[in-house]
Amino acid sequence: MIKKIEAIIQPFKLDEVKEALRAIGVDGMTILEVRGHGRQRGHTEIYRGQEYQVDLLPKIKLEIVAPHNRVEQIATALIHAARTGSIGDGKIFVSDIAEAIRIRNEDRGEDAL
Amino acid sequence: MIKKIEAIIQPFKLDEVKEALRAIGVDGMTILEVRGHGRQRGHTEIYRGQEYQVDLLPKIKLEIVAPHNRVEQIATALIHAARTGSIGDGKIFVSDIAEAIRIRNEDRGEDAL
Amino acid sequence: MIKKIEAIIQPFKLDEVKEALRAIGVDGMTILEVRGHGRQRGHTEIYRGQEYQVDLLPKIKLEIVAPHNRVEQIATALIHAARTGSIGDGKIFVSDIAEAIRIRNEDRGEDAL
Amino acid sequence: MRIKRLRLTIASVASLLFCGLAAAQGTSEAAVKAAQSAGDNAWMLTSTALVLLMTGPGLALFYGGLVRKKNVLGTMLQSFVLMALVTVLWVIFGYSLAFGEGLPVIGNLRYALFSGVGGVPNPDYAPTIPQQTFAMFQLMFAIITPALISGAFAERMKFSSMLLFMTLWLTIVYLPLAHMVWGKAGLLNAFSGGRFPCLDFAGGTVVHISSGVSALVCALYLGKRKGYPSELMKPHNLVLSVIGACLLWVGWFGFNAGSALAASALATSAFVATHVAAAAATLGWLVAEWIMLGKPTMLGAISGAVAGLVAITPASGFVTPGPALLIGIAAGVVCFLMVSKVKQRFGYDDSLDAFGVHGAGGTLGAILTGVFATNLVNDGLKDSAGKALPLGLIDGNPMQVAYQCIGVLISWALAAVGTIVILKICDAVLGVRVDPVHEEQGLDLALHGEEAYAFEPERS
Amino acid sequence: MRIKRLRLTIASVASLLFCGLAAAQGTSEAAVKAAQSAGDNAWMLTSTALVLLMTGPGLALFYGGLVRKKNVLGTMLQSFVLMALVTVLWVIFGYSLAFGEGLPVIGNLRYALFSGVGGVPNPDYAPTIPQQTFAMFQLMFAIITPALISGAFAERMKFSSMLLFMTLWLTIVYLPLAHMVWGKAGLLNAFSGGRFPCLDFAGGTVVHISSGVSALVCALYLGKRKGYPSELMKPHNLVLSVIGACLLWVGWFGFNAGSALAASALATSAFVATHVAAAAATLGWLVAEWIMLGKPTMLGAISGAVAGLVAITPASGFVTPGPALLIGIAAGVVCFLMVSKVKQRFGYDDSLDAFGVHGAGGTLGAILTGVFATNLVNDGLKDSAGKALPLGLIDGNPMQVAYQCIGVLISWALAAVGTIVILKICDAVLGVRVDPVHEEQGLDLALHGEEAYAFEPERS
Amino acid sequence: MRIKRLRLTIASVASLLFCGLAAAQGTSEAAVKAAQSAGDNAWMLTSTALVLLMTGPGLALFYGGLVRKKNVLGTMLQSFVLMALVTVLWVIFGYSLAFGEGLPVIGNLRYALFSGVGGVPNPDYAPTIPQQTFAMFQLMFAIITPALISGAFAERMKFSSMLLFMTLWLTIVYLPLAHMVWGKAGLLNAFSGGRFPCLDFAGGTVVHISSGVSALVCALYLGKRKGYPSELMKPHNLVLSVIGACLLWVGWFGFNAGSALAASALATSAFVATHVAAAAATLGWLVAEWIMLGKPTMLGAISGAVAGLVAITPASGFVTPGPALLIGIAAGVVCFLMVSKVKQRFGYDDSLDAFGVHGAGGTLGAILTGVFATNLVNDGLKDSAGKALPLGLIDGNPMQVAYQCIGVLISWALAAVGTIVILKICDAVLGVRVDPVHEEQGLDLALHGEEAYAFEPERS
Ligand SMILES: Nc1ncnc2c1ncn2[C@@H]1O[C@H](COP(=O)(O)OP(=O)(O)O)[C@@H](O)[C@H]1O
Ligand SMILES: Nc1ncnc2c1ncn2[C@@H]1O[C@H](COP(=O)(O)OP(=O)(O)O)[C@@H](O)[C@H]1O
Ligand SMILES: Nc1ncnc2c1ncn2[C@@H]1O[C@H](COP(=O)(O)OP(=O)(O)O)[C@@H](O)[C@H]1O
Repeated sequence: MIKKIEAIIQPFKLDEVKEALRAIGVDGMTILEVRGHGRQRGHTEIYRGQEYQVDLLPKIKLEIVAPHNRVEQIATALIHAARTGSIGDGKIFVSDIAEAIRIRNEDRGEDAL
Repeated sequence: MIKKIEAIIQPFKLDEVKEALRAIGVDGMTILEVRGHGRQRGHTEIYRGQEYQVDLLPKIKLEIVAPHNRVEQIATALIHAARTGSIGDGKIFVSDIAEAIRIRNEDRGEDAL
Repeated sequence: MIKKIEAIIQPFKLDEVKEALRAIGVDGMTILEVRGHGRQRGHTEIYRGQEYQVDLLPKIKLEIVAPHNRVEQIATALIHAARTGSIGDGKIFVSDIAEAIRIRNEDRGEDAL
Repeated sequence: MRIKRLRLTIASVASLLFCGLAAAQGTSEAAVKAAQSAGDNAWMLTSTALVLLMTGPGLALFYGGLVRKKNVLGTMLQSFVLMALVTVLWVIFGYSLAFGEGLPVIGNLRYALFSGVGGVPNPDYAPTIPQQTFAMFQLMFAIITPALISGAFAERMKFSSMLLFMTLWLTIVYLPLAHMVWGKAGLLNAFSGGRFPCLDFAGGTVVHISSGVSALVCALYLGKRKGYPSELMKPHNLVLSVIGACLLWVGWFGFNAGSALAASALATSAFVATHVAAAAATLGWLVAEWIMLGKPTMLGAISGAVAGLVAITPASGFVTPGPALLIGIAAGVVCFLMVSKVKQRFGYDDSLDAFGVHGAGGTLGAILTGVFATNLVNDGLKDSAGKALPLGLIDGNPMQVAYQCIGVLISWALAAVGTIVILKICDAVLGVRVDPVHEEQGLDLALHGEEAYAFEPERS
Repeated sequence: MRIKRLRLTIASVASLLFCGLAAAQGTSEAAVKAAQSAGDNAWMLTSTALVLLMTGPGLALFYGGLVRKKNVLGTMLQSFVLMALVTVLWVIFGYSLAFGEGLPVIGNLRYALFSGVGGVPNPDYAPTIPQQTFAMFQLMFAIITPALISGAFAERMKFSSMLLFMTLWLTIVYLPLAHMVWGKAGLLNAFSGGRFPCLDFAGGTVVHISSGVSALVCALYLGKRKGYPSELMKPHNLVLSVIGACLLWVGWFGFNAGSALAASALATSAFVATHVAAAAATLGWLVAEWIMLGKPTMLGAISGAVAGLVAITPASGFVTPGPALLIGIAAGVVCFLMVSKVKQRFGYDDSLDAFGVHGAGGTLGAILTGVFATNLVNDGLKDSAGKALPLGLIDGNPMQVAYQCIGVLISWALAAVGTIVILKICDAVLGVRVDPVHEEQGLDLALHGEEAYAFEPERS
Repeated sequence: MRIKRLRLTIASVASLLFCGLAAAQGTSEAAVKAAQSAGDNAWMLTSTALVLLMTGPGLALFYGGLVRKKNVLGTMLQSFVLMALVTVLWVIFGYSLAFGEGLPVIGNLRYALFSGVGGVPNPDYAPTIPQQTFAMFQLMFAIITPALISGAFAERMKFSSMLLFMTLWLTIVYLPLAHMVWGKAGLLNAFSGGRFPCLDFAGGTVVHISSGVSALVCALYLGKRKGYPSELMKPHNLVLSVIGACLLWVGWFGFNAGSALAASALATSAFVATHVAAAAATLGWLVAEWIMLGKPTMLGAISGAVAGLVAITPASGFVTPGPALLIGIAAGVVCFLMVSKVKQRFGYDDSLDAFGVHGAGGTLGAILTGVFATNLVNDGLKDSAGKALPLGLIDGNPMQVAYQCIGVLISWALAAVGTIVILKICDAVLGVRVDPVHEEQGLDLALHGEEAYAFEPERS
């Protein structure tokens, strides 16, 4: 069975996370720039003498599709690399993938990853 | 059981939708800038005396992971806040999440949301 | 049953892919600009006399929600339009959608697509 | 007999010498005039180019960076199209109504279509440069002034209506005011026997009060932008605004020092005052921010610079560096309070702070000019004995402050009344405000069918 | 005896006075010359700087904003590198071949390596300024002209090949044409006894027709960009193009008014014509668009301004404001039709409309110069009696239109033939078109290993 | 008796003529002086504006484009605020300490608060223009020099600390050096009997070595940016840097040609040398890159141009075009090696290469000035008999190279020692480096509460 791991992390943790994943042999991933909204208070900006609270914070979303038996290992690596311990570190969501295909050669299933 | 709600909405509805969700106590969400293609005719642009139909329209995609028992409530709130009644209002897609983890403290499941 | 097809493709293939999908009557889709990391070696950039390997490559991600009976057809169309035969062509991931709603009129299920 | 011949000899020699002398003088005097004209014309052509640079790209960038992404082209086009529209109006009748002799409040049409405006200097205004140079220099002022107003109704005014508004505003507000303050025998022209002798070297009243006050009226008449103030509408690209501000600063040397209409020591003096005031105002605004908000901002720095440049404009040709410094600091602090406190307090949507900076700064500067103007810098006003008259309060001429206030009041009144009338006309004819759907979509797409920044998936 | 002494006295006094007078005249004349030179040199150095500003950043931004994101650096570098390349070629042989006396069609090498080009004026061209000033001013023309061509082959030409192309083009097309039109005893030089006396004040033929026609040839020879016209290739950042257009407008004052080679009334007159034509053309293009498409665009406004500036270039030193207005309007409308209708009709990929604007506008302006030129503005051509000769049709000299057409034809022919030959050479030696993969990837990464805008995940 | 009357007649006629002559001469001489002043002042005011343009927006853009997105405003503000801060310091005491007579190493306070600095020329420096013009022109140099340093500590220095640093640096490093090299009776002033007669026309030592060397010290003292060099920190927007480089190039005409302090043939000569060197250096850097990396880059082209402009600065008023070309090529290649090899080798984080370009280029130029300076270009140094003295090695004055080296050493020493002392003070008082969290977050948000580019979901 194949799983999709979606991780929302702090942007400045991207390099460390990539490192950690490479370390455990995970190379394939897709990265998205997103905006997050949650417990974390945004920073304040100043405009024309007023202070504003920004409630959409830049985050990075990683999508990694992997065999289910690797999920825990990947999650652990992600958590350790991405954690600062303070609010806003982000989340990991795991879901099922019914099918995976490599466009180049139509490999399917785990071979496609 | 945990669900993921993906909603594609009109960009200018973002603030209203955020409000509506906050109103029902939904705070955590991830926001993406996307381009949509569908029934809605794009606007026309002019370049060098020619008119062009733009077929990729800016949209906002919201991802909200929530307990399944809140999904209907969230969907309803979304629909009411995001609707203008005209083509292009967008869609809501619901899918299953197998696991959720909070990076900061490794809370799992619904606690992680 | 409804499925979600996520396809990561080369950006310059976007137009061809859109064409191919329109050809088989698939109009609704959502497009994201993403960065990909995988087997494909990135291009090299020069800065201050040094060469750097870029390991995050621009990619386009397509999300198409469709009835399961159309998935194979869509995947095939995608593959043929997106393939160049060289590393980096991308992947297709298929997953289940539990519910789909059209915001405009609250159509549900396949009617919403 | 011999003696006679002798006398003749002497006479002839003498006359001969006189002729030679006279001739020589003749030629050299013409040549000297030409050389003087070359030097002054060189500076004035440069100044004219610098003042155009203030509008395009200067102001277009300053304003363009402050609006939201969806309105940047519509905003820049407002400045750009005025470079075209005002030029044509100026040649046809504008210059003449402003600078043709006529009534104290408006000029006549003797220069319509630039007839009689050629290479020969007009001694009433600039005796050493071609009148055409003077006319072009003044044109650039007539371009930027209405463009400044556009900051107040940014992101929500119809383009067509804007064109009509500006045409009427130039005719009804700008030209009369320019004539009163700078025109021959103008009502407020201190140097041409005006009834109320005001000092306005480079346009505190004509340019900044007129545009700033009209801006406020526009902001009030058009109403707030959809979502203001609940939604934060912050600058989409401050880098553009910084470029714009820098070009405004540099261009302002042409604006103020060019107003000496010659490459003279007075031009240099105005240059110094301008630069010093801009610098002081920048620091003034930054410090005020730093104290009140804990952080100095880039937007504050550039806004401060502009505020200082605005305030020194009427004074630039009359004050020494010290007072220029004071005027600058005052402008920086006052304008900061205007845009950060007063605007919030009254809640009008002066979107890009055209009133807060130009209206307030211009008024402040006009009055302080009456305080600090001195004939040590500018001895243009002489008594019958040719002695330079005292100018401002510190020169021992307290009345000047009163005259300055009169000038300010007349400018405020003309701008306010004129603008409200014009807005009502435009509203009746074309409607002034874009339809809400268009406002939502953005002016660029809705009115011009364009996007400033193309969506183009990146590729490697 | 006494009388003798008396005579002596008279004589001595007289001579004494003569000397004094002479001496005095001597000094003062030299001093006046120096003063005249200072004024003119001040303006010409400023103009030279302004014309360089037109290429960098002006044209680089105008073109850079119009291309797709992946090609912006490659496009800007084409303009920038020409600032370097042409300068070196100009010093070595360019200036000499253009302005050294020689044959009617090409100069000689007397000024090679700037030998004999120093602080002393060259009376054949500019009697009041250092010849080096003249040589630098002309250099800036030689820089922007080839840079204009690059708009036609944007996004698809090899950088190496571009360098070779430009080196040859400067030598084979630009220098001969510049010599014919402006060089001493040039074939088309109306002011130096040319066989076909053409009027081209600032480069309608030399700069705009030559670059515009060569641009068309390049567009045809290189072929369309991959995906053109099916794919919409719209400007990736119009704000950059607006900045560029404004700097072109401002810089053009140096280009046209500077072509008076002195800070004279003629310079002012050219300044006026230039500005008025730019304004009129902006309105002309906008109105045409508005009527035909229902919307006025920002790209239309800036394109119109450039079209007007192009068309007035040859006429700027010969026409009064009225005709300048007409030329501007005509240019705005004609060039709009060229880029929106004619180009589509024939389907060539003149990517940034170098031909549509410079080729068409330059030709239009060159011919209209023959119609509207008048000795009221420019009395440079005199008959034996020193009376100013009629210039254009409206002066009662219909022949001039014919001469203008001859000049246009020669320019078109030289540009077309020269360019095709050069392209064949470049193609044979280096190949002119980038490999399709590189075109897909974009010139920035493929040829220069750079991206204009870094991907950098935002962080808070 | 009659004879007597005759004598009288003669006398009277004579005297009469003398008076006439004298008077005439009198007036015309004053008029000629005025005309000369107009021409020179026109150029110097323009040059002053051009040099300000170099800092804002020139340098602000050049540096702003090279940093990461999160630091662009903080970086631009450093340049912008110096336009304000230095101006105020300059008026209060800066100009006086630099140009007031005094000791060989520092000026006195006679001109403090600009007292005695007015419209009258200061014959010690610029006999034909108002002293205020000279003071403003020099001010613009005092603004850009510290601004150049900021390239070395970009993205990591506290704003408050930067202000203190710059205030002290101007006082302790810049003013003494400027006085030594350009001040009356300065230690290194070749034209005013300096102990070590150095040639520095426009600031190779005063501006570029001082800023470049101080930059290196800052880079070493502050240490590397978090993540350097492992993380690639590439320019976030090279288009901005290209605009900046072009404006630097154009502004440099004011910088170098303006240093002739008149619109003279010398100004033109400096203009030529400046432009030629910039062009040659651009090609030099591009070719070096092309050979060593296989690709010419946009960043390389603009860096090369700046390197050439830096290196020619001290030589610009002393060399002919040929040597200017050589200096340019040398600068392009040397600076390329500095930033691509030397920096990597030693691993210091001179973030925007202020040392690699200004320190290295300035030193190279200062020494080569001693080689190529010639009295054919500049005859300012005369012997008792009024014969122009030989200047550089090629003039047969080998000693000059030695003097240049002395000047270079003194500049290096003063800059290095002064900067280290100042840094220690700033560190003790305020701390120089931002807290790591702020560095991570970016200066724009952390120090100024702003983002350059707003996040704004696009809408259609
Ligand atoms: N329920 C949710 N659904 C989707 N994304 C979420 C949800 N909750 C949080 N996120 C994402 O995770 C990021 C971090 O969450 P936040 O509550 O701020 O801190 P923490 O992860 O420490 O609880 C948010 O910015 C948002 O992008
Ligand atoms: N089948 C689909 N799969 C994924 N996204 C879709 C699909 N259909 C529509 N969308 C998204 O929803 C947006 C709105 O859909 P559209 O058909 O234009 O209007 P409506 O939602 O009113 O039917 C589209 O722009 C696209 O982003
Ligand atoms: N395991 C994965 N999970 C998510 N995305 C992936 C994964 N592997 C590859 N991708 C995406 O697919 C793109 C292409 O993959 P790559 O390995 O480079 O070539 P190929 O698809 O030919 O194997 C990557 O750039 C990345 O965006």
